[in-house]
Parts: sequence; structure tokens; C-alpha cells
Amino acid sequence: MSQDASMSIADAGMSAELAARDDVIVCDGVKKWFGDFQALRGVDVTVKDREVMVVLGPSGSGKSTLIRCINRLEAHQEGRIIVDGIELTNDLRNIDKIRSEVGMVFQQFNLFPHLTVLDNITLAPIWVRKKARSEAEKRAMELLERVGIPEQAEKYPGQLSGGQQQRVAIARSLAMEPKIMLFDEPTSALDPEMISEVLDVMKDLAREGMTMVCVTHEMGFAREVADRIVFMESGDIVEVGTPEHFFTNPTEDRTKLFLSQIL
Amino acid sequence: MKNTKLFRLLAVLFAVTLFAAACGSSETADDSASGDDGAATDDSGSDDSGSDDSGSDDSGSDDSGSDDSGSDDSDTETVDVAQGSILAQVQDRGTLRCGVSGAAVAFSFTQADGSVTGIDADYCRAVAAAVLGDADAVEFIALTAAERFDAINTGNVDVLMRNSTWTQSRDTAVGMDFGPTTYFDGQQLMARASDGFSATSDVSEIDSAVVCTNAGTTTETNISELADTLGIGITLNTFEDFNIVTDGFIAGTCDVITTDGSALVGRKAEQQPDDQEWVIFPPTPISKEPLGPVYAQNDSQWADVVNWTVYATVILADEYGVGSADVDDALANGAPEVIRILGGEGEIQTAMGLSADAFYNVISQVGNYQEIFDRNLNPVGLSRDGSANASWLEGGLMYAPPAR
Amino acid sequence: MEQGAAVQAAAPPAPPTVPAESPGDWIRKNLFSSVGNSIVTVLFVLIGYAALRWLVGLVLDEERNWAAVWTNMRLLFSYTYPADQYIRIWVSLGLTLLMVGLTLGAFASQVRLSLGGLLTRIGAAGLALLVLAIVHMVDLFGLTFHSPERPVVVMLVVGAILAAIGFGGRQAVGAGSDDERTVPLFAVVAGGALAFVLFLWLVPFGRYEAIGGDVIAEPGTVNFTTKFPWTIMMALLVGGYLAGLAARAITGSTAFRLFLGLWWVAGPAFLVFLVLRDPEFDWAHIWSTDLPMALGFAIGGGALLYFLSAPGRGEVARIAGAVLLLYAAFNWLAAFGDLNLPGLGTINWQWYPFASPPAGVEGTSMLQKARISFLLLALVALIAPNFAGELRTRLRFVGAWAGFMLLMHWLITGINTPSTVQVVQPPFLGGFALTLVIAYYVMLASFPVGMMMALARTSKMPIFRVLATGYIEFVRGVPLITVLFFFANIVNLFLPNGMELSDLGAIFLGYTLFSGAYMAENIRGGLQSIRRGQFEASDALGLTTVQRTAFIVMPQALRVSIPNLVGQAIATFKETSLIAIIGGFDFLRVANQSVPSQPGFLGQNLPALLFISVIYWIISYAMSRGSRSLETRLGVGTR
Amino acid sequence: MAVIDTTQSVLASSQQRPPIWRNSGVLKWVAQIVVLLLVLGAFWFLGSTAIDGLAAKNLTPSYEFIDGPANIQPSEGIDTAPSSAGRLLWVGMVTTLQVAIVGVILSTILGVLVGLARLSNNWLANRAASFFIETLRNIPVLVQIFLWFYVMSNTLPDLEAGEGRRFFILSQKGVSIPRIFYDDGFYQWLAFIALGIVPIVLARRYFNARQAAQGGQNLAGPATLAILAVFAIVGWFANSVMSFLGGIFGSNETAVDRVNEGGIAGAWQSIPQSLMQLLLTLAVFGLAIGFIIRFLNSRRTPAGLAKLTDDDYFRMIFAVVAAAFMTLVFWVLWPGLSSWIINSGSDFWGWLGDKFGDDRGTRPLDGMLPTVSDGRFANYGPTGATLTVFRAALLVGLVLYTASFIAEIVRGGILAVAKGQTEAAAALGLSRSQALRKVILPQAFRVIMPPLGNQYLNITKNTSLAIAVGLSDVVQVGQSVFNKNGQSLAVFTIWMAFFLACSLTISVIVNFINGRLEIVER
Repeated sequence: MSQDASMSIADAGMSAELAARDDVIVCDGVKKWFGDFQALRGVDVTVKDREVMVVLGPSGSGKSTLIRCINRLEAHQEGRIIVDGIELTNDLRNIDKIRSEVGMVFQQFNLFPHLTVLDNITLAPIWVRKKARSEAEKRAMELLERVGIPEQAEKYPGQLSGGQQQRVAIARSLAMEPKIMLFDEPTSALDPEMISEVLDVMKDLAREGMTMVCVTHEMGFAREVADRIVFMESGDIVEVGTPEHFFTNPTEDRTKLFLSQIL
Repeated sequence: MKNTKLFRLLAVLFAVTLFAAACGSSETADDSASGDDGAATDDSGSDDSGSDDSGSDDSGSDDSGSDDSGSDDSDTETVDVAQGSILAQVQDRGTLRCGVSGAAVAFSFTQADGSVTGIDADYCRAVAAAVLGDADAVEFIALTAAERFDAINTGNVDVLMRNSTWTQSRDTAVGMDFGPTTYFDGQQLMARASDGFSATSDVSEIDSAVVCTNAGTTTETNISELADTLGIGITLNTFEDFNIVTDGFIAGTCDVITTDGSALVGRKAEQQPDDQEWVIFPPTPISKEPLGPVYAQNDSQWADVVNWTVYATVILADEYGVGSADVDDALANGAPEVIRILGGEGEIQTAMGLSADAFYNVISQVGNYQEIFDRNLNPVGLSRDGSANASWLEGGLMYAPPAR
Repeated sequence: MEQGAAVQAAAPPAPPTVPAESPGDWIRKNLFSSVGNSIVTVLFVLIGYAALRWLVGLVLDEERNWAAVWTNMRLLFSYTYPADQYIRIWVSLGLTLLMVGLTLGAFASQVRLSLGGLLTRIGAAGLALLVLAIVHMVDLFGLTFHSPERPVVVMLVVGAILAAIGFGGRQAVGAGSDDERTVPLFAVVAGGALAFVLFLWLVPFGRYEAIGGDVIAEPGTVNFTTKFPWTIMMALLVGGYLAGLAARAITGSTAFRLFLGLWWVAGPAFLVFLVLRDPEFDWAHIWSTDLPMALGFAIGGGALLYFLSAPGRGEVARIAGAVLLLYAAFNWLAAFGDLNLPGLGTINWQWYPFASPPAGVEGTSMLQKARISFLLLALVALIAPNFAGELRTRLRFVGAWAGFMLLMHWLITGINTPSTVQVVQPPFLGGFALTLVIAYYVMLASFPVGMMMALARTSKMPIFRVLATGYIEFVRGVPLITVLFFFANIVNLFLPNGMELSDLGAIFLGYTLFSGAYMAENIRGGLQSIRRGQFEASDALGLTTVQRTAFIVMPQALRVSIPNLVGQAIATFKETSLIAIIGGFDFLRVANQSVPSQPGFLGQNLPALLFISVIYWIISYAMSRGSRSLETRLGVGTR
Repeated sequence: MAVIDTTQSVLASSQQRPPIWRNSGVLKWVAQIVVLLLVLGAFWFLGSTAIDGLAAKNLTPSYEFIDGPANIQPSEGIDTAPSSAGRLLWVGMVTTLQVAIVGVILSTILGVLVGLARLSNNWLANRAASFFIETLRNIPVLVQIFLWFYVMSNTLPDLEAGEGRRFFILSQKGVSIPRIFYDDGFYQWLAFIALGIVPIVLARRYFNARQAAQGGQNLAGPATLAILAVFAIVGWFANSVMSFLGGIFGSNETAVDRVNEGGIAGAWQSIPQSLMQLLLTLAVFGLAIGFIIRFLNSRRTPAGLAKLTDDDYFRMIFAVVAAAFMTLVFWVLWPGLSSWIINSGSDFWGWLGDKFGDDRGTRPLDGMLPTVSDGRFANYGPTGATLTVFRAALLVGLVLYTASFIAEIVRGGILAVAKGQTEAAAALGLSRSQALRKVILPQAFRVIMPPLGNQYLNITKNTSLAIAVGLSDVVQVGQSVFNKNGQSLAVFTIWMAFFLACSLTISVIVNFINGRLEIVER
């Protein structure tokens, strides 16, 4: 019974077409503590293949923690997370598999400052995917073209602007050819004029059918690209729905309050 | 298919590795067994079977620097003292490892050109000349007072010539044997004439003085025992380095210094400032300090070699006056005992495991007792005449058993 | 104005030039700007006068017999290394200077020094000499005047010449244009070398020799013994610099820097163990045993690693590594011979063909280097999957292993082979050479110790953390001298029968473990300065812990901790002097005990001590200056 | 529905644990436990080898030599004719501590002065300080100590006999200054002053409240000083009223007498050993359990207890294991510890009782001028506080060396306070000295404190170089002891314990000060 109930919340707001697709990420009663602080209080959510899901919520609501658990940057303590049919446990093989299938883009870019842009992008393909260097570099240049900065390949991250750095970070993730991309507030640390160049790259990705989970405050992006929007507060999912439902007719009071503050 | 072939190749290569390791060791063992290399002692580790790594002298440890911390243990070495007499080890090795002080004036010190001189150093050379035929085949191992006896016990040195006093406890409990005394010394004190001292002063006059001496030796214990017996109060400062003691005395920081009389005489001869008149007292030393060679216990063959090297120099010096200059002449037409000692007949020496001309080499390369004494101790103002170091013929204590 | 050479990179813009001011203005501004300032000035003039006068008096006192130093130069620097083998020392020094030149050329080619600053410094040095000489001659408090003795006259003349060159040149160059008039570092190096060589050729030294306690001086002979070698040395230094510049331009910097780095890690070992010691190799043994074994480990181990580093063999490698590790541990256990377990009886290893035979029994035993190699192979096999990749990556990995094995086996063989250089008084190196060698190897060896301990201490695994913290805090809580006492006197008691550490080996081990704890703290500082995002990004990309540490964390952490590491290196260098207390013939002990025990120089401790202080000072100061300029170039201090 | 099925099947199948060789949770602990076992095994192996080897040499490690004769006499220290080796080591420890404390104080003063001079506008002061720093910190401290010894003994004037009653006598035998020492009434005086705490607390509370209510000057500080002064002055004359404490504390007699005499010392003495063992056991387990309870509380949330990580469990288990190990120590490994605590506790109270005895109660403090003995040798008499050349060489070497480091630390600390802080202080209208006292120095102090603590640690450890100049510190006497009796291992453990205790004390003090200085920030 409880299983059914949780599934109903997790799958809420799904169109029939979406519901028919495969589950790519399944979170089932995920709980997480930091010391005595409980960041996730039993989160149930399912992400479908080629779906773009946007996670909204006030700061400290557990959005980032949730997607970091999906990549096992944080280990959840109770509940289960299944990514592409593989459950995240202590099994090293599963962790490796999931990490190489799930790309992640951070708020602070987290490029490696002592490596050139090209080395940043080729590092993981060479050492994790075991590709030949020449092949990895070729692929890296393609990706840099795609994010629009092929001329910066030999520079160090410190020499680039924030928007450029974030695009390199996206290229770095894409170089691993992930099935799923996680975005953790990718535009929050950017100057306003640089936000659009990053969002454009993300929109392209969405259009190409990448499965994406985005934590963001860019409402325009959410409305335009998202298949579904999840609203979280205090480590709980409060409301799940399509963008139209969410922005025009939210059911929960807390969601309304949040939207009124932010819009 | 190609892959499995590769695996087989790998397996074979790996087996080869294992065999290489194993074979290497057995050959090494054979080497040492054949005896041309004397694997028994530590420095002879020419075979690099790791378990007898480098000797203590060649900083063998530094290999850890080249690889990584995991191999610290490669600094280890085996010392297998149990195998045979030290004599055989020394002959195998080709050098004598002789423990000395390295900083004792007239006994053993390092010259500017790197050579080691002094009476102790000369006796090291004498033993080397007797055993190896070459007075220069010596490695001088400088030892501090504290570590010298351990060096004997662990076999790091073959013989110790480090102005070490022959005492009962050292001879028995600490586990060493002492050879014949090469220098009869005694602890004395040195003070300034301006403080009212003369050569005939008594020890009780040093009441309330600041007394300085060197640490880790018998002198320290002697003086505090004596002060207790006499009921006088002194402040005793002890130093690792006798230079500080002398310097403190020159400066006046120390009122009285004390150590073996020979060292005091040497320092007085060399270092006395113009305005201070140093006196050494009391006339009869406060202790007996017979100094001589020390070697490991229970190795009578080696003990015989060291003892008779000393006796040979003594007999020839005092009884026959044969020195390095006239040794050839003496061998041709000297007294029968001299010829015997110098190897004219030969059995005495070969019975000891030495070559017949062992003591001839000693006398010709190092000299007799008189020469060694004159060379090292005369320059610092010490003389044999009238002292315990004079020949028994002149009332001294230098006496050797007959050679026959 | 800093003392010494002011290293100034050409790249950053120099501050705007200040218009020249008259000396009077300068004095008023810097010394007498206020009443308080004037009082401070007067006070410092008096204190400075008294201190300098005392210092110069100390050096020039007639009781100082400086011949104690000049006569014993050889003893001080190389101890009893035999004179007829001295060519080895010259070769080592020449190679080192060549590599110093190459390194300078490769890394510092951009550095230019301000000409004005340089000249000012020369002038100031001359002025300082003049001031010292005058201070010595004029007794201000007693209002008397000493007529100058010979050394003072020399000081006056040299000081005047230097001051003339410096300040005259400064005037000729013109004031206030320092930033434009620069000279390349090369010119300074070459000029210094030239001055030194000219000095040797033109100034007749005496050769002193102590024979039987008498000091004999032969004027004009030092030149003949040292001016030729020194000229070659200086030529090598300058030639190396030029070659470094050229090589950098031709080969591109990465490969060349790798070569230099390898040299500075392994090169000194070659010099010490193969050039200075000249091992008497037993070639039959080498062909039959050493070489096959080294090749076996290089090829066999390499093949294993090649197999294990194929993609997707993580678990195979883990199991293979664990098995090898057990085997290596077993070898070590068997090496100790029979194991007495109280209450459990004795474990006898004799059934194992490679166990050490009991004392007095002939038998086979595994070579120590085979045991080490197995252990290393096990550890490398465990981390092999982290370096898996396509063919070239794997080949490079295997190549590194093979090269390392051959090098290690060769070095261990070299170290364990007796020297052909017969020294009168072992160890074969002493004095300054010993100080340098110990300091160098302790720095080198404590680095991996420190790195492991720092990683363990910052690790998330509690037992590692507890162990590392315990080790680091324990070592840092006790004085070095007690640690050295322990290792020099006590540690052999802890080793099983048949194993013994040589004196220097024990000192080296103890000092390395001591230094490693401090090193760990310095590296930990660097590790903690790395932001969490770097770890997360590496994890998100799927890098393993080893890869993350090797490629992302350590390179950044080490860069941050360079200034502290250099500080640690200076401390290590200075504290080698403690070896003198426990009986090693290092620089200090030779100066403080060997020299003043010679009959001619009894009690002449002060000259020798002052001399070695100057040498210690030059090296430490040069290192700290170098670290400071490195710091500026890496931009560590300017964040 | 097929999709749901796959998810369900994954959910079902994943209930089984991953195999051991790739379970990160298991592997992590396996690696740690293997390393722990290796380390413990190595310790056990090396330790048993050492004990066997020593036993073979008749040198089984024991601490019995502590009660044996001293055999050597320390050159200087609180007792130059110690009755036992233990006493000898104690004399050495006191000398070490004396040198360390004096060194810390002097090097701090000198270092701060030089550091300020380094920042001075005066060119000469600036250069001189720079010269001082760069010269001294680049020469090994051991070389400096040797140099100072030779320099001092070569240049200082001779001590003339019969010179007496001056405030300051400098010679090649050292320097002597007036000595201030505590007299019989000292402890009563201290106890009397301690009485003043009550009025001080009351006064502070009153003045603080008044300032909070009415504003204006806070007189709490001056009032504290005034009350202290009053109690000190009155106590100087009236300290003997405190001698009744002697009876309470007990007497400094033999163990049996103490029990009869009563007092705290007697009560302490009559504690049976097993009770002390029990108390100690209870104490350590109490500590462990207290730690676990506090730890669990910190992990408790409104929603219940948080899920604990491996690390959390490790901490709790570690606490229990540590307590169990200590229990083992109390009952099996070192049962003597309990009786030692009983005896020394009793000794302490007995000693204190003796100090408060009825017949005491004279002047608390006394002073004497230095004199020179009139005998054959000119030596400083016992009246002055004398610093011998040996100790002076060590002290000067250590102080100058350490001061050169402290100067750089001070300079760096002051420079680290951002320029904006000075400007902000000026903008607020604070005067230069106010800005320095209230804004710059407190912040600089925060930067300075941790490296300064390190330097204090270094100076304490470097006191061990006393061996170079023959000063009888704990290392030098320790070395003499094991040279005589061969108990090197035992002496080594005593050194370690002593220096670790010193280091720990210094870090505790530095951490405490640091905690007080910490700027509250998130």
C-alpha cells in the first residue's frame, strides 16, 4: 500500500506518454542526515528516460543533497536509489558504473585549476573510460566546438570568464558520454550577462533528448524546458507537476508562497 | 586465442622472476661458503644478499632515499660474530677495524691531511702490521666514550685502542678482555698557581671549587667519590668534549679540571696562557688508569695476537733497543730472542696463525715502544724516565714475558 | 633594499620611479624624521657600533689561529677522503655544478636582475667592509685609535675597491632607472664565476700542511692544486647555464624538466654511491644473479602489470595484489627466522626454501632486494587498475615500473658492494659532505613518509586517521635529539637477531621518521587548502581515489605547501648538526672536535665554528631567498 | 507495466549484499583492520625482540633504578646532591622547565621588539632588525650555542674574590642578581589572598551591573586590583591566621603516622588500593559513557536518532576500547599506579599541611643580594640568583634563535591585518594608539598565536641541546643514568613522557588562548 502511495506521489504530474517510458532514476524513501541535521526526509521520485526534471525550492530544502545522492557524492542512509537499473550501494562496481553514466555540473564549476581546458576535458575519458589520448582530444575539441569555445583549449581555467568556465565544465561532463546529466544551480555563480550562454547550451542538450535533473532558480528555463517540476522544502517533496500546473495553478500553500516571493 | 598465449608467456616470465630471486640467494650462499669473501662479518657484504647489506661505515642506509619508504628495512645487516676467530675475519677482510677516540691529544686524533696519529693509532697500525703485514691496512672507527664497549660486543671493531682504563667490572661484567697495558696513566687534577696551588698540593684543597671533566668516563666517578670521602664540596661540570673543559679552565669558568695525567700534561704544554701558571697535582695520581687494548671475550687466538704485538714492541725497545732503523741488522746478528721475535725461526708466530715475519713488520713499519712513545708523547711533554712507563730494568712497569 | 641579490622577474610592472633625492634628504627622512625617530637612530648607532666592534674584535683577536681553518679545509669538507682519489670529488662537484647551471638555465632564463640594485649591493658590501675596519680601529668609548694590522688593511683596500666599483658604477649607470637597466641572471652567474677564477689565479695562497704537529706553510701552492679544477668547475657552471638555455629552446620544456627532475632525485645517489664510493663490482655475480633478477622483476613484473592494467581488470588486480602482498609479508616473516610466540611455541620456517637459515647454518635465503621488489610489486599491482588505459598508457606505466626496478636493483647492488676507495677513518664521507648527503636524503625520504601520513591524517577512514595522528603528534612532541639517541643507541635492540642497523643507517632512519612527521603537517596544510569542489568534481567524473589523489589533489596541495616544504628543508639541513652530539662526524663535529684536537690547534674552536656558521648561513639563506622568489612566481603569497 | 516490473525486480534483487571484494564499506574496514593488525603486530614483534634481547644481556627493562643511587651529581639545579636516580631526573626536569620558561619569556619580549623594529620607519632600526633576523635564523641553533659558550668564556671578565653585595655581578662564571625567594609564610599568604576572591566576585558583579544600568566607566578592573592589593598587604602581616589549615591538610609524616594524624593526607592514605582501582575504572568508564551519551545527543534530532555512519560507530567503540584498555592497565599491567596515586596524593596533602604548620607564619617573601665567596676560589655565594655561563650560553643561543623566528611571526601578523582595518578605525575617530590597542593588535594576535605556540614548543624541545654545554637538563642526566646502568629504554620512555607532557601543556594553553581570541564567524 505504502509502495503504491509513494509511487503515486513520485509519478504525479506525468503525461501518459512520459509515464510509458523507462524509469531511469528511482528514488524510494531516501533519507539523509548530516550529523543531527536531516537533509532528506524520505524522498520518492522517479525520473523517466529523456525527461528534463527541474527541482525548485528555497535554499536549504535539500535539492542539492538529492541530486548529489543520485551521483553518490553523498551516501544516502536510508531508502534506495536506482539509477538505470543499478542500485546505489557500497558495491564499488555499481558506483563506478553510475558515476561514469551520470554527468554533473556544479554551481562553482570546479574545474581543475592546474590543468588546461583540454586536459580538464580529457582527464576522465583517458583514465576512467580508458580511451586513447588522441581520440579523447579529438572528442574534446568537438565538445568545445559544441559549447562554442574551441579557441580556449590551451588556456587554464583561471584565464576564462565564468560563463566560459561553466561551458567547459559542461563539456567536461559530456566527454564521459553520460546518459544522465545533473545540474546543481549551474548559473547561480555567474554574472547576469553570462547566464544565457550557459542556458543555451543546456537547452540544446535538452532538445537532443538528454535525461536531465536541474536544480536552478531560472524560472524561464524551467517553464520552457522542463517536462516536470519538483518543489522541495525541508527535505520533503511538497509538490510535483508539469510547468503549466506548477506556475499557473499550484495546489500547495507553501509552493504558492515560494512562487510569490520569487516571481 | 592471442590473449591466452600472452597469459602463458606472462606466467612463464613470472616464474623466471621467482627463480631469479631464488637462484641468486643460493649462489650467494655458495660464495660465502667458499670463503674467499668472508660473508661472516658485516662489511664483507660484497655479495649483496640483502640480509647482509652494507657495513656500518658506508652509509648503506641511503638506498631508502632512492626508492621509497617501504624499504627502510633494507638498512639491515647481519653480524655473525660467532664464526671463527676475529683473526680469520681480519685476514679475510684485509683491513683491521680499530676503535679509537679520534679526538684525544697524543693518543689518537685526525691530522689535517686526514691521517690518524697518536700512540693508540700506532698500536692499531702495529696490530695491522702483525696480522696483515701492512701497517696502513687500518680503518679507524672513532667512538664516543659511551658507545665504545658496545662496538666491541657487536663486533663493529676488532680491537679497541681508545685510552680505555682496565677495570674489574669492565673486564668481567661488561664482557670484554683487556690486553697488556700500553700506557700507565693516572687521574690527576690541574689548577692555577695563582689560586695557591703547587705540584704537591692535596686534593682536599679544592673544596668549593668548580671542577670540570669529561662525561661518560671513570674520571667523573673517581672525583665525586673522592670528594665524598674527603668531605669536601665541589661543583662538578661534565662535558662530552674535552675542548670545552680546557676552554672553561683557560677562561676561569672552571677552577680545577681533572682527567688522565697524560691529557693534562699535553694540554698544559700546548695551551697554557702566558699569564696563568698551571700546575698538575697531586704527585701521586688519585687513581690508577692502565690504558691498553680491549677486545671481545673468549677469543684467545685473537687475544694472543694483540697481546704479543704489544709485548714484541716492549721487549725489543727496552731489553734490546732494536728499533725500526736497525731491525734488519738485528735480524741478521742480534740476540737469539730478538731473532726469534723477528721471525728468524718462525714457529712461534706461525703457531699463532701469523706469518713468520709478523713482528718484523711491526718493528720495521711502526717501531718499538720507545719509538712510539717518543713520536707521540714526547711532543706533548711526557717522558718515560722515572715514570711507571719506564722499562722494568729501570724500575718501571714495562715488562714483557720471555719470547721462546 | 634587501641583502643579497634581489631577484626580480622582468614580467611584473615595476613601481614608478622615484626622483633622486640628495643624501641629506634621505638621512632626514629615514633617520631623523621626528624626535622619537632621532632617539632610535642614536640608540641604534651606539648599539650597532658596540656590537660590530665586538664582532670584529672577536674575529681579528690575536688568540684566533685562523690557520686552524685554512689548514683543515679538506677535513672540514670531505673529512678523511683520500687525497689520491680526489678526482672523484671534483667529478661529482663538476657534475653537480653542471646540473645547477642547466637547471638555472632551464627555469630561470627569464630572470633579470636590476643593474642599479646589483651595483648598489656591491657598493654597500664595500662600505660595510670599510665601516667594519674603521669600527675596529677607532675605540669611541676610550677615544683611542689602533694602527691597522694587516687584515684590517686588506679590509680597507678591498672595501674601498668594492665601494668604488659599486657606487661609481651606480653613478655611471645613472640613478632612478633601475627597472630599465637590467642584467640577465646569466651575466651575474658568469661574472661571479669569472671573479672567483681570477681571484684564484691572481692571489697567491699558501698550502698549509700539518706534519707531526707542526704547521708548514708553502706560499703559492694552493693555486696550483686548486686553480685548475676550480676553473673547470666554473666553466661547467656557466656552460651548463648556456646549455640549459639552449636545451629549453630546442626540446621544449616538459621533457627537459622531467629529465632535470629525475636527475635531482636520482643523480646524487649516482654520485655518492657510484662515483664517490666506486663499488668494486663482482661481475660474475652480477651476470649470474643481479642482472637476471633485476630483469626478471622488470620484465616479469612489468608483464604482470601490463596484464593487470588492462581496462576492466580491477577485481583481478585487487585479488592478485592481495595474494602478492601476503606472499611479500610472508617473505619478510620468514626472513626473521624462527618466530617465538610466547605460550604458543615456535614457528619454524625451515620448510620454506627461501627462509633465512638459523645462525651458523649454511643455506639459501632470499635476497633482501627480492623481498623489497615483491613488496613493491604487490603495492603497484594493487593500484594498477587506476593507471589502466589504452596500449600507450599501459606501456608507459609498465615502462616506469621496469625503469624503476632496474634503477633500484642497480643502486642497491652499488650500495652493498664494498668501496674501492679506502678511507682511513670511516664513514667514507664526513664533514660538510656528510651533512649535505644526510640532509638531502632525509628530505627526499621523508617526503613519501610525510605524504602518506598527511593523506592518512586527512582520510575519512578512522583507524588510519588515528594511527597517523598518533604518529605525527608523538613525533612532534619530542625533541630530535632524543629520537636520534633512540635510533643510535636503542633501536638495534628492537631488531631481530642477525639484523642490525649501521650507525648512519639508524641516524638516517630516525631522522627520516622525525622529519616525515613535520613534512606531513606541511602537506596537510596544502591538502586542507583544496576546496571540496575539487574532490566532488573528481568523484563526479568517476575518478578513483588513487587517481583523484595523484592527478587532482596532490599537484595542487604540493604547490600550496612549497614555501612550508622549503622551510622544512632548511630546518632539516640546519638540524643535521645534532648528529654531532650522537657521534657522527658531520660538519659541526669536525669543526668542533677534530680540528681543535690537533696539537697545533688545540682549543681553536672559535675560528672553526665561525667558519662553519658562515657556510651554514650561506646555504640556508640562499634556500630561503630561493623559496621566497619561487613563492612570488607561483603567486602563493599574493592571493 | 513492464517498466515497473524491471524496477521492481531491481528493487527485489538488490536486497542481496554486493560481494565482499567490491563492497566499498567492507573493503574500507578490511584495509584499516589489516593495517592496524600489521602495526600492532610490528610493535609486538619489535617489543618482544627488544625485551628478549635485553633480558639476554641482564638488562630487563625496569624502573627500579629510579630508587637506586644517583651515581652522578648534576652540575647545577635545585639539588646538586640528589639522593636517588629518580631525584636526579627530577632535578633535570626542573632545569629543563626553568630554561624553557625563561626562554619563552625572553624570546617573546625580544622577538616582539625586533619584529616592531622591523616595521619601523627608521631605516637604521629596520636594517638592524633585518640583519638580526636573517643572520640568526639561518645558523643552526646548536652551532650558536657552542659559539656563545666559547665567546662568553673568552670575553667575560674574571670574577674577583671578596666582591660582594652588589645588585649585579657579571663574570666568566656567569651573572648573579638579587634573589627573591619565598619564605615560610608564603603559603599562608597565598591562602589569605585566595580569601579575597569572594569580595572580588561580589565587587565585579556589582560594578558590571552598575555599568550596564547607568553606563560610564566600568570600575570592575580597578576594584579587583584594589581588593587584591588590600588582601596582599593585610596578608603580609596577618598570614599566620591561616595556619589552622595545616591540621586539615594533615602532616608530612610516614604513611602509618599520617593515618593516625588524620587530616586529608591521612584520609587519602587510608584508601585501599582496590578501591582506588575501582574508582579509576569507574572514572574511565564514566568518561567513555559520558562521551557516548553526549555524542548520541549531538546526533539526536526532533525526528529521532540520526542514522549513524561507520565513523560514528568507530568513535563510540574507540571510547569503550580505550576505557577497557585503561582498566587493563589499572588492574593488570600496572597495578602499582593506584598505590602510586594514593601515596603521592597523600604526600601532596602532607607536604601542604607541613607548609601550613603552626610554627610557620613569618614573612612570605624574602630577598638577598648576590655575594662572592672569599675562599681560595672566587665563586658566587648562594645568596644571589646565579646564571652560570653554561646555562647562559644555552639560554642566549635559544633565545636569540627563537626570537628571530618570533620577530618574523610578529611582523607577519601585524602586516596581515588588512589596511582597511586601520582606515576604518581612523574613520571612526579612534586615535592611533586606540586603533592599535583595540583594532590592530587583537587581530594581529589572532594570527600570531598559533605559530607562536609552535615556537614555544620548539624552545622547550630545544632545551635538550643543553647536553652540548654540559648543563644538567633531563636529557643530559638521563644519558648519564643509562650510561651507568644500561636502562636506556626506560630512560627513553621517561624522556618521551616528560616532553609529551610539556608539549601537551603548551598546546592546551595556546589552544585556550586561541579559543578566547577566536572571532565568532560562521
